[in-house]
Amino acid sequence: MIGGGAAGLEASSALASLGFRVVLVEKEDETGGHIKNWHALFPNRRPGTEVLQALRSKLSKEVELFSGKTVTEIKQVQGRFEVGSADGWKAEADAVLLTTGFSLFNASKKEEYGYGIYDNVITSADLESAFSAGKITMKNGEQPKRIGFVHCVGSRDEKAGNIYCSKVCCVTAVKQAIEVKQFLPECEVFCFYMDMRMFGRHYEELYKEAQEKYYIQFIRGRLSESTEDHTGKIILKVEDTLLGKPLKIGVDMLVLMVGMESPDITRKLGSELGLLNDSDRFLVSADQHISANVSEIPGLFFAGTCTGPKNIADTLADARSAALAIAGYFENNSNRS
Amino acid sequence: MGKLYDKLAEDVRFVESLKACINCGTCTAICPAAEFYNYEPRVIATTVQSQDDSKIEELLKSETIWYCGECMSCKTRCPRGNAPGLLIIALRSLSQDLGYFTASEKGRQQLAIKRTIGEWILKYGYCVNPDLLNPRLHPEQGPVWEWERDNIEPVMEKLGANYHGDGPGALRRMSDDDLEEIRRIFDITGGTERFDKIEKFSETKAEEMHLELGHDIDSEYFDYVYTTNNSKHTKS
Amino acid sequence: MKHEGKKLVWQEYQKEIADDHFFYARSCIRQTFFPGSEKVFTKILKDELGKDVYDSEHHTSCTGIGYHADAVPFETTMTVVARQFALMTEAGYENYAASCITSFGLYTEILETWHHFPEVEAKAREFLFKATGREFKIPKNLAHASDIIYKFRHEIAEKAKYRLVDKNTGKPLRVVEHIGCHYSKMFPHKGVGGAEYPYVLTGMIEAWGGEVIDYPERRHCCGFGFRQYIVQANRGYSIACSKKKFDSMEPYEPDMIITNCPGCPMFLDRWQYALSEMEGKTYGKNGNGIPVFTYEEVAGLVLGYDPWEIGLQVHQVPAEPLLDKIGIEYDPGSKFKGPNGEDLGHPEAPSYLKFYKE
Amino acid sequence: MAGTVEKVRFGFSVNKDRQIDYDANLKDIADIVLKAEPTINLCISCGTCASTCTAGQFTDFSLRKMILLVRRGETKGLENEISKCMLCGKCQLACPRGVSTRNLILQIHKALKTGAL
Repeated sequence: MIGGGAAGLEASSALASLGFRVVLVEKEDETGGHIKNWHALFPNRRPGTEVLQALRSKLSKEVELFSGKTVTEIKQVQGRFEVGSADGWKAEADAVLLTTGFSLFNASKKEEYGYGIYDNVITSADLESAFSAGKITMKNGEQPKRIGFVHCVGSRDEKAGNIYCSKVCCVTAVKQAIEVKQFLPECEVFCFYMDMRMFGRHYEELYKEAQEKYYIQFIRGRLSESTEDHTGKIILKVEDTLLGKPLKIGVDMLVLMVGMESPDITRKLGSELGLLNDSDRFLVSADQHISANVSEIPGLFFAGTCTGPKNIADTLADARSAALAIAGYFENNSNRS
Repeated sequence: MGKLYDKLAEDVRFVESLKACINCGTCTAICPAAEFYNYEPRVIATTVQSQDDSKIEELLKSETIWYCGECMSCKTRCPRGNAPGLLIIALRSLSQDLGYFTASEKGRQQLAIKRTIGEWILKYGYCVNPDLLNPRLHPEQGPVWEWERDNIEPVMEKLGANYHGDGPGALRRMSDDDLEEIRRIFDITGGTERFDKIEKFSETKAEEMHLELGHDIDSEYFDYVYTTNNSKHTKS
Repeated sequence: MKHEGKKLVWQEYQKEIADDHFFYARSCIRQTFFPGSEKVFTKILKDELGKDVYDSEHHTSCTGIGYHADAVPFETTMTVVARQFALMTEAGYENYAASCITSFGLYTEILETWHHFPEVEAKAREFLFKATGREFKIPKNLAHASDIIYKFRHEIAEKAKYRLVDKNTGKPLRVVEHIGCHYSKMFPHKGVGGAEYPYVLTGMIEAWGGEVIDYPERRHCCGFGFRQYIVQANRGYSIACSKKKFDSMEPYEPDMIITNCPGCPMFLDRWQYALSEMEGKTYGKNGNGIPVFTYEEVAGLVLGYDPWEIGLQVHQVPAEPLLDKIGIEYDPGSKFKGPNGEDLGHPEAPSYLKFYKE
Repeated sequence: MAGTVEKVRFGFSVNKDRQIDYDANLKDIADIVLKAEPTINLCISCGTCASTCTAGQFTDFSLRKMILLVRRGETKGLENEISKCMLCGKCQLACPRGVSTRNLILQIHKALKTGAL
């Protein structure tokens, strides 16, 4: 297993329970991937740690965990795989599952939004950290009286190099908007969206709750630019497309809903193995519908967001599906020999 | 797909400017014309995208397509790499080709533009020249400009211009050979044809309005298109 | 505001600017309203920096204003531009330096179009040959004149007699930089610093001692809008755009505005006058306006050139308060004098905007 | 400057800005309406109300737009707009989010008439 996030943890425990010996390699010191940085999860705002603990607790001793190892090399040697890390660690395997996940879009690439330039422009990930720290304040230490959320930052945007939808940002924005209101009931919250893609169970209900209980306002228009005025306020320019008029609004804090990207490491490992990247740079499955976890290389499998944006539930289901695919692969191989 | 849409699609500006608009409003949000005219570049893009010829014809005859200032701020921001500002150029070209521009107050102004900037290029080799910027037509240029015009030769000499002189330099007199080359380029590339069409269709309109078209900037129709503003173009 | 963040963006947009041997193309608006700026540009390049600048008598307007006012078709404009390139090629030059931003944007756009549609380039070549018998090479380097001054900003700073600093307090002057829309909004990678935080003027201001103001409507167009100014009936749009910018920059109390586009300084200058007449409103202190300069004029000022030799007297918003703040020596009495000191009278004083006759 | 007399005839005046200046706009009407009919918060601007609206067939009346204009504080001229509604209530039947549209219109009307303006 290359990557100890949600997919890696779930597939490891599933394969171990099927009787396989599993080696799990994680680049960071701890497993958990992005979940460990996420204060609460949509749609029910349960703590991220709760899910993470459940995933970690399922790991049995059949799973050998190597953390702090960044895999830099996967080689095929006589039907087996040799996996190596930068610091010289090596392992051999009969099958490899790539669970390398996603990286967050670098918001400073949307220059006109001012991330890294204007003090009170932050990302959705920064806001999760603020929730974890229990403190939402502006640079000057004061509490914001108005916050704007910008959907589709680095998603559905050719200019940012990503034409695809990252799927989870809309519902994350709604979740975070509600959390802000719970934290700072007096704060006004605005979401700037193009389409509300509430695709999962209870997501639409969450959206309704945001409107009904928390008076969060949704304005249909993509942010064109933000600037800072002489008082430090962030001035936004959007079109209120449902009114057909340009709109200017000042906020104390701007939250950019950063999308998912295929991480560099996936593309590096993938290209060395001769795997295909799609135009969206995520890995290409043998068949998107029928064998989503199977690669073009026998013995090499995919799970989780390395094949495109997914939420946690879908990632975990994908991981278990990958475990079955791997089990099936060994079953077939042993039958043949 | 309609005939007008097909005609637009022949224009390289069109090909460069419209690739599946998603109606996000990024262009309108940043558009100066959307602030100061009843105008939305987003709506232009969706209207053309509909490929509905009756709607496109309406657009070609409308005031709407003449509001854009071609600053191209929209091009920087569009998440689909579109440029409504370039689309406008294609629409305005077609509107003039078909003579639809005289149907709108703002479109009719093309005559004033042709008879100033357009003809000045052929006469002076440049789009503007101090000789042409008459304080009567440009009161906003202020008293300093008036003084400068009254003392144009010594002022230009002091500022290092080669005003009406031979050889290189600012405001030099262009040689007849150079101007002849520019005229030939206009003849061959459709520039002259565009000018002729503007005159021809304006003539029909001027007759209809019982205004004298004349041949220069001192005519009833020129004065009419240059100064008329029905005040319905902006927020009241 | 984090300056470091902007620096990171600037690093993304470095462009190649030729070092010497420029074919210089003049601007319709610049030579009409601020011919002194074009004089300063060639003087700095030739006399201060020892560069070779070729000033062709045969080149013309690129027709850009006509094109963007939709009276000139694209094919015509492309062919006139091709002729400019031919003149450059015939003169033995490869580095094209445009005085005008609209031209620079148009050249960039045309080269881009030719790159993507080679048949369009072929057609332009055919048209040019038919009309003039000329042929051309595509410039090796295309720069706006402000790119070139930017490139040599430190050399200019070394030779400078003055700095953009308040002589009494020693504090940097607060400067608004205004970039012509067609400089990089269409092709961010063709402009120094890109489209969102262009560095071309900021670099000069920083090198010469000033401090740049980042105000909300910084990226807004001055309002020229081609047909929106040319036709009198449309000028309400044009002035409204500039007004929006003035209202937005006013709280920062700017000492001056620097521009790199030929039209913008004229509009930002004249509209302050028109607004003062229409509304009695002035944007500087004590009835003064905010003086507006071309980058060439500012370069000339820091190099110690005489303000009246570079043309500051033809601005409607007087520059004197700024000259005094920097401590620039000048003769108030020769402001409206002719080249040989002859008396040319003086303009009338506006109703509200302060006027310095001598 | 009060009492300024234009001495130069320019032949044009400064165009008015149609950008919604949210911070400058008063939200007094919105505040009243939000309290009086909180289901306004449930609107998702789907346009079902406007498409079913009888008044909308014959005039440019649109409740969908009306709601947004109130929320943005763009209330100039709205009183005339809202009088185009005949209170037939078809929109209330059609709304997928359960917005109490009929009462909402009444409350907007009332607020515009008696509001804090």
